[in-house]
Amino acid sequence: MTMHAPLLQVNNVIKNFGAVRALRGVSLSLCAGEVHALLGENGAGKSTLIKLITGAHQPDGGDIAIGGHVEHRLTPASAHALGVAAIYQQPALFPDLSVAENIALGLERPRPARRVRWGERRSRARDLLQRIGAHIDPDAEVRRLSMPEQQLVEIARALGAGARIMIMDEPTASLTQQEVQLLFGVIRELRSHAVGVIYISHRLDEIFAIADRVTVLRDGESVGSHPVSAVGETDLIKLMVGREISTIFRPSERPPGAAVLSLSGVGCRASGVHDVTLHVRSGEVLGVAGLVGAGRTELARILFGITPADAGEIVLDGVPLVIRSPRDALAAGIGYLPEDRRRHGVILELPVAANITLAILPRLFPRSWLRFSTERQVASEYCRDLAVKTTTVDAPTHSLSGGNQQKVALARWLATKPRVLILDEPTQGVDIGAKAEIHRIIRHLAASGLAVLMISSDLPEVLGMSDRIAVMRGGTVVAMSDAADATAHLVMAAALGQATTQGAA
Amino acid sequence: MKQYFREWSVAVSLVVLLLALAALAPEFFKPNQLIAILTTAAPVLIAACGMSLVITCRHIDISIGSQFALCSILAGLAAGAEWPMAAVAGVAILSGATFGAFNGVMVAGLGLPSIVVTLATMVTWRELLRWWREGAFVRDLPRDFQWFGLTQAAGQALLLATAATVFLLVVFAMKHLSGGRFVYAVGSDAEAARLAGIRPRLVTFCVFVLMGTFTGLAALLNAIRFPDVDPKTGQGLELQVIAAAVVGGVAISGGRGKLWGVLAGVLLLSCIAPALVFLKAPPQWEKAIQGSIILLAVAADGWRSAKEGSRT
Amino acid sequence: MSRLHTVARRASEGIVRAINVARRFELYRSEPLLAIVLLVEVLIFSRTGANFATTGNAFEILRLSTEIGLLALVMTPIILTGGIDLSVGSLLGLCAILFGKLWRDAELSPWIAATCTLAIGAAGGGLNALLITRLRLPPLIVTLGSFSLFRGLAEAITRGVDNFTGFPESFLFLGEGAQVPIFAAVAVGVWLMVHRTTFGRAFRAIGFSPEGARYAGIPVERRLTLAYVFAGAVAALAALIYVARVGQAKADAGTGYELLAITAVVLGGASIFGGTGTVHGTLLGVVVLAVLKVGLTLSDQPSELAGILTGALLLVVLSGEAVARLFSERLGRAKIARP
Amino acid sequence: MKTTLKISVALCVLFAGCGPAETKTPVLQGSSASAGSSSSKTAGKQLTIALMPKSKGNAYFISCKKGADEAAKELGVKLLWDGPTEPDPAKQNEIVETWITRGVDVIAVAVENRGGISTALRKARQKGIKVITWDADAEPDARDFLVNQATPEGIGYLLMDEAAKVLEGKGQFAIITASLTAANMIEWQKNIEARRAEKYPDVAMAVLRPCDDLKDKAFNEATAIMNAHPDVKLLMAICSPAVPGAAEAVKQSGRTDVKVLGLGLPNDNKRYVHDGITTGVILWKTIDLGYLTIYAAHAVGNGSLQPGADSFKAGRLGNVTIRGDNILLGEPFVFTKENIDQFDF
Repeated sequence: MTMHAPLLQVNNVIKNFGAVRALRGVSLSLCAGEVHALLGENGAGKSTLIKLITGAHQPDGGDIAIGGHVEHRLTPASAHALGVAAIYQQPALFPDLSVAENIALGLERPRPARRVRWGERRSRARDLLQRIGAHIDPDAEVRRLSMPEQQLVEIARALGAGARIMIMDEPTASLTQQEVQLLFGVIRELRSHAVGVIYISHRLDEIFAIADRVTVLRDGESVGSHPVSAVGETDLIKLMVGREISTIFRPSERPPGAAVLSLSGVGCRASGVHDVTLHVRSGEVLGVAGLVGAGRTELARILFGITPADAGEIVLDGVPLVIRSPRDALAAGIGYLPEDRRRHGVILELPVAANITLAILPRLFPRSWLRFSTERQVASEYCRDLAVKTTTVDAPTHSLSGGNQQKVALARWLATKPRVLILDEPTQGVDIGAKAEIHRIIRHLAASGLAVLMISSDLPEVLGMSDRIAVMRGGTVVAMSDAADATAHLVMAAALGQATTQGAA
Repeated sequence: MKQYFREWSVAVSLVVLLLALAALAPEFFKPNQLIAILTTAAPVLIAACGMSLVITCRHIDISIGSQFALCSILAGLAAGAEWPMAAVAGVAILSGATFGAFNGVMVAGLGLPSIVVTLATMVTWRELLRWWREGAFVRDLPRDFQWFGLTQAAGQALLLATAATVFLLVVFAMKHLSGGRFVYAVGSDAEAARLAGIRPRLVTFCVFVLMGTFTGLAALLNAIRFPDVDPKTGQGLELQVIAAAVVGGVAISGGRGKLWGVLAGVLLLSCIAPALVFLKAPPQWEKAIQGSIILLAVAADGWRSAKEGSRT
Repeated sequence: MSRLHTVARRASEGIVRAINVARRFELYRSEPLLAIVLLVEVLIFSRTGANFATTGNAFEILRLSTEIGLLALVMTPIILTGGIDLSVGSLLGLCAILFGKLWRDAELSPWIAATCTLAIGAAGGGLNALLITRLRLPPLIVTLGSFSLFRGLAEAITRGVDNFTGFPESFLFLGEGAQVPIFAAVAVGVWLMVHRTTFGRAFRAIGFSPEGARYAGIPVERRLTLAYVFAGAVAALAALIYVARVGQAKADAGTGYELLAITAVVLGGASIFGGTGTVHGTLLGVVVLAVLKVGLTLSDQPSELAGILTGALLLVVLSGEAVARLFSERLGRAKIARP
Repeated sequence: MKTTLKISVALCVLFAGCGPAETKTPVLQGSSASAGSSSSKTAGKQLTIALMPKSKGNAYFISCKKGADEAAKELGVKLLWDGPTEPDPAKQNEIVETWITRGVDVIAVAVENRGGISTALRKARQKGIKVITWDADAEPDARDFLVNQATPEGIGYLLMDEAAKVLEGKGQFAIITASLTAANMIEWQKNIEARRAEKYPDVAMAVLRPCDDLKDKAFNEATAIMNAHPDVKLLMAICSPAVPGAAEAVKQSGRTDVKVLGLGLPNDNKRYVHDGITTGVILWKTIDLGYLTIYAAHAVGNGSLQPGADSFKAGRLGNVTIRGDNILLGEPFVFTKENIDQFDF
C-alpha cells in the first residue's frame, strides 16, 4: 500500500483547559489507507486530541493540517466538510429521532431551508446499514436501540459521510467478539478505499490485530510512533505507563468458604432474565462472562432491586430475601458497582466525602443529623485504603480522573460492609495503571472473605481474576466451570451457544 | 401508533365534549357561536405554534402574555398615529420579534435557564406597560383598524385564513424543512447536534425570535377584532398556550410532539368556557375543569408510559 | 510625590487582599452579592423613603413578607431536587377558603379548623407528589395542572361569591405580629433540614442525578414526597397567616405568590436545574424583594416600579453571574466549583 | 477581578433602578400638587392625602383621579395616588399598612372587600390618621365618612328601571359583572333583584357571568350568552370594561333585537350609544366624585368636618348634603344618545 501525502498532519499541538494543561505537544501523521492506533492512559489527552481534530475545540498552540492544508479556525462544520468523522464512546445520536434521520443529519450539510426527502433518507440509511452488516430498522427510534446497535448506526453515518479521516474512540468497548470481527471487516474495507482510520482502544490484542502504526500518548505528549510490526506488547505498556507493570493477575491463595449468596430459578420477565441458579461463596470471585445482551447487567439489577425479581428464590446466608428496591438490597448486605460510572456510579457534582458516605447515611447518622467531622474521617480512611489520588475529600468528584472516580464508587460500597459485592465492568474505560490497582483491591477484598460477583466483557480479566466462571446467554446461565479448566475459547463458545463439553457445576 | 397516545386522547375528549353539547345544547353549533369561538382561538393557535417550537427545543416561554399586551398596544398607537395598516402590522410583528430576540440573547447567548429568564421578562414587561400606559385604553382608532377596514365577515375570514396558513406552514416546516428538523435535533440532544455541524445556540435563538414573531402576529390579529385596544389583553395567555401544547402531546423534555395534537388541545381548551354557558353550568367551575383536563391528559400519558415501562 | 506612591501601593494591596478575601469566602456566589444589593437598597431607601429606617418598618417588612417567605422556604428543597411547584399560590387560596368554611359553616374552633387546614394543605402537596413519583411526570406540568385545579376548586366551593370574615380576635393576632416568630422558626427548621440532615443531602443528590441517588440506595420517591407534602402543609400555614393578616378568606388569596417565591429562590443563588442552592440564600432573596417593594412605596413610587425592578434585578444578577463565569473561564481560572 | 466586576454590575443597576426614584420623583408624582422632597412631614402644616382606587388600571378610576388632581391643586395638599394594578384586597392592605408607617394625614380608599381592609383602616385610625372611604365602603367603624356617589339602592333601582323600560316590562336579561367576589357589585346585584321582584314580576334574569374586568372576556361571555339564551333581549354590564365589550359582541353578532345597558364612562361607550346598541350608560360624574373625595378628606384632615355634620362646602360643587356618615355626590345620571356628547370623561 503506497504511502502518499499524509491525510492528516498534527504537529506540536498544545491545549489548556483553565489551569489544566491537557496537551503539551502532540504530533501525529495519518496517511490514506492507514489504520493508526492511538494508545494512552486515561487522561493522557486522547479525547482532547480528537476534539481538536473534529473542530469541537481550538488548539492553543501548534497546528493541524488536513490534506496538506493548514486549518486555522477548525469548527465541527468545517471539519465535517473536510471529511473528518468521529465515533465517540457515548454515541452522539438523537434519542428521540429515527435511525434514518440520525444518519441523514450526520451527512447532509446543515442548510435550514432545504426540503427533507424522507424516501431518499430511508433508502440511503438502509444500504449503509447493510454495508456494515447491521440489520436495524431505519424507522426505529434510536432511544429503543441497545448500545452496540447505536454504535453501528454511528459507524454507518460516518461511512455515509464519505469520511476521509475516520476517528473511532474505543468502538469495541461494549461490542461482542463477533461484532468486533464485523467492525474489523468494515475497517479493512475503509482502508481499501484509502480512508485513514485513527483507532483508539485499551485492548492491545485488538491493536495488534487491526492497526498498521501506533502512536502512544503520555501526560499530553506523543512519546513515540512505531509500525505495529516493530513493537511488542510490553514495550507499548512501558511507553504508555513509563514504568514496569508486574503481571496483571495473581491467583488467590485461600480456598473459598461457605456459600453466601445462592440463587435458584431467579427470573424477571420484564428484563428477560429467567431461571438463574448459582451460588457465590465467601472469599470467592465468581466471574460472569457472556455477550452483551446476555442479561448479565439485568441479573445484577435484579439482585440489587432496581428491577425486582418475579420468580425464583434469593437466599443470603441461608435467609431467603425479597428485594424490591436498592434500599432492601443494601439492608441485606448486597453492594452493586454499576456499569455506567458517570450516571449511576458516582454523583460528579458532590464532593468525594459525600459520595463515599451516600449509601450509608442512615447507618452513619441514625438520627439523621449530619456530622461533617465523622463523614470526613470515614471518607479519608477509605481514600487511604484504596489510594484515591485527591487533594482533599471535600474536592468535587468531577475533578478526579476516571480511575479515581471508580475507586470512590468502590469505596462507597465497601463502606456499606456488604456480604456480597456485585461488580459490573469494574475496569471499563479505566487506564492500565488504575486497572491493575482495582484488580489488586478486588483480590484483597476476596481474600478478606467478601463474596464477589464480577461481570466483565474483558475475557483476560475474567479468566485471570475469577475462581469460578459462569457464562450467561439469552438471559440465563448456560455454563459454569472452575477457572483452572476454563479457556478463552471454551468460555466464548459457551457464550456464543456452540456445543460445549463443559458440564454445569 | 402508541406513541401518539396523547394526541389521540385529546382529539377523543374534544369529540366527546362536542357530542355532549350536540345532545344537551344544540344551539352551540350556530355559525355565529362557532365563528366567535374560532376567531378567539385563532390567535391562541398561532401562539401555540410558537410555543410548540420552544418546548420541542427543550425550553419554555412564560413571557408571551406580556409580549402580547405590549404588541397590541404598540399596534394601536401606530394606528392612532394614522400609520397605514401595513405599517401597523409591521410594528406589531417586529416588536414581537424584538421581545423574542431579547429572551433569545439571554437564553441562547448567556445560557441562562429559559423559565427564569422569561419569568423575569414577563414581570418586567407587564409592569413596564402598566407604568407607561397606567391602564389607559387606546381609543378613537381610524376606521380601517378594525378588521383591517374590511367588513366583519371578510375580516373574520382573513383572521381564520391567516391562522390556518401559519399553522400549516409550521406543520410543513417541522416535518419537511431541515430547519424544522434542527429544532427537534437540538431538543433531543444539543451536544450531538453541535457535533453534527448544527449550531444549537443559533437554533435556540431563532426559536425564541419566532416565538416573539408569532406572539406579535397573534396580538395583531386579536387587536383588529375590536375598535380599541385594552392594555389588560393577553392575561393568562401563556398558561393557556402551554396547557394546549402539553395536552396536545408536545413532550416537555423536548424532541417530541406533533402539531395536530396542539390544534386539538387549543380547540378543546377554547371550547370549555362557552360550553359551560351552554350547559348552564355554574360559571365558577371553569378553572377547575381546565386544571383537571391538564392533569388527566398528563396522568393518562404518564400511566401509559409507566405501565409500558418504555426505556426513555 | 512619594506619598502618592505609598497611597497607590497601599490601595493596590488593599484590592488584592479584597479579591483574596472574596475568593476565600466564595464571594463569587450570589448570597454575598445579594447581601451587598440589600445593603445598597437600605442605604438608598433610608434616604428617599419616609420612616424607612425604623425598627417598626423593619418589623412591618417581615410581617408583610411572611407568606411569600414561607412559600420560598419550602420551594428551596423542591428546586434543590430539580423540581418546581407552581401550585403553592393556588393551594394557599384553597386552604384559606376551606379554613373559612370549617370555621363558619362547620362551627369548629379556629384552632381545630387550622389543624384540619394544615392536613388539607399536606394532602394537596400529596397529590402533586403522587403524580410526580408514581407516574414519573415532570413537576412543571403536574403543578401547572394543580395550579388551576386548586384555584378552580377554591372558586367553585365559594361559588365565587362567598367569603369569610369576622374571625375572633385571638386568631387575628396571628396576623398582627405572631407570624414573624413562626416564620423564623420555620426558617431555622428548613435550614437545618436542608443543610444539616440526611434529607437535605438526599435532596441535593436527587437534584444532581436522580438515578445516581437511586443506585446509592436513597429512597427517591419518599424524599420527593416529603418535599412536596411539606410544601403543601406550609402553604396551608401561610394561608392561615394570610387570612389573619387580611382579616378575610377569599377565593383569590395568594394569586401570583408562587412566581414571587420562585424569584426569591433563584435570586438566592439556587440553580433551577437542581443540586445547588442554600436556604440562607433564599431568605436573602425574600428580604431583598420585600425591602424593594416597601422601600419604593415609602418613597412614594408607584407599585409597578417594584415589579419592573424585581424582574430587572433577577436578570442582572443572573447575567452578571453568567458573564463572570464566562470571563473567569477565558482568564484560565478553574471553573467555579458549586458544591 | 471577577468579583469586583459582578458587584459593580449589580450596583449600577440598583442606582439606575432607583435613580428614576430620584430624578423622576416629580414626574411620577405629577399628580401631587407640591414638588419638594418626599419626606415632607415637617414642611409646614401641608396636609398629605393618600388616595387609593380599587385598581389603577381601570378607566373609571383614572377619570376620578382627574377630579382629585383638580381639588388637590386648589387646596394645595400633597396627594399620593397608589393602589394595586389588579383588584386585589391583600395588596390594598399592604399599601395602607405602608402608608401608616410612612405617616400620612388622611387615607381615602375605594374598598375592594369590606372585611379585609377594615382591620388595616382601624389600625390607621389608632395611629391618629383620618380615614374616609369612597366609591365602595368598609365597615362603618373603620372610617369617618363614606363619599358615596350614590347608594347601592339608587344604582340598583335605576339599572332595573332602565332595563324594564328597554324590555317594555317583560322578557329576559343577563348580567355581566367584573368578578363574583367584588363587594359593591354583590350589593348592586342584590338591589337589582329586589327591585325586579318588587316591580317587574314578568322580567327575569336568565344568567349572571363574570368577565374578570377584561373587555375581551366580556366580549366572549356576551357572545355565548346571546347564543345560549336566544330570548335574552338585554345585556346589563355592571363593570366599566364589560359595557363596550358586550356592545361590540352584539354589533358583531348582527342581533338587532338585543340591547346593552350598564354602568360605564361616556367616552367608552359614545360609539355604541350613537349606533343604538347601547340604550344608555348610567354613571355619575366621576370627576366630581374624585373632586369631592379630596375636599372631604381635606375637611376631615383639618378638623373642619366633624361626624354628625349634615352638609359642608366642597369648592365648585357648593354645598354637599350629608346623610348620617354618607357624603352624597347626588343621584346617578343616565347618559343617553341625547346628552352623551356634552361629557368628556
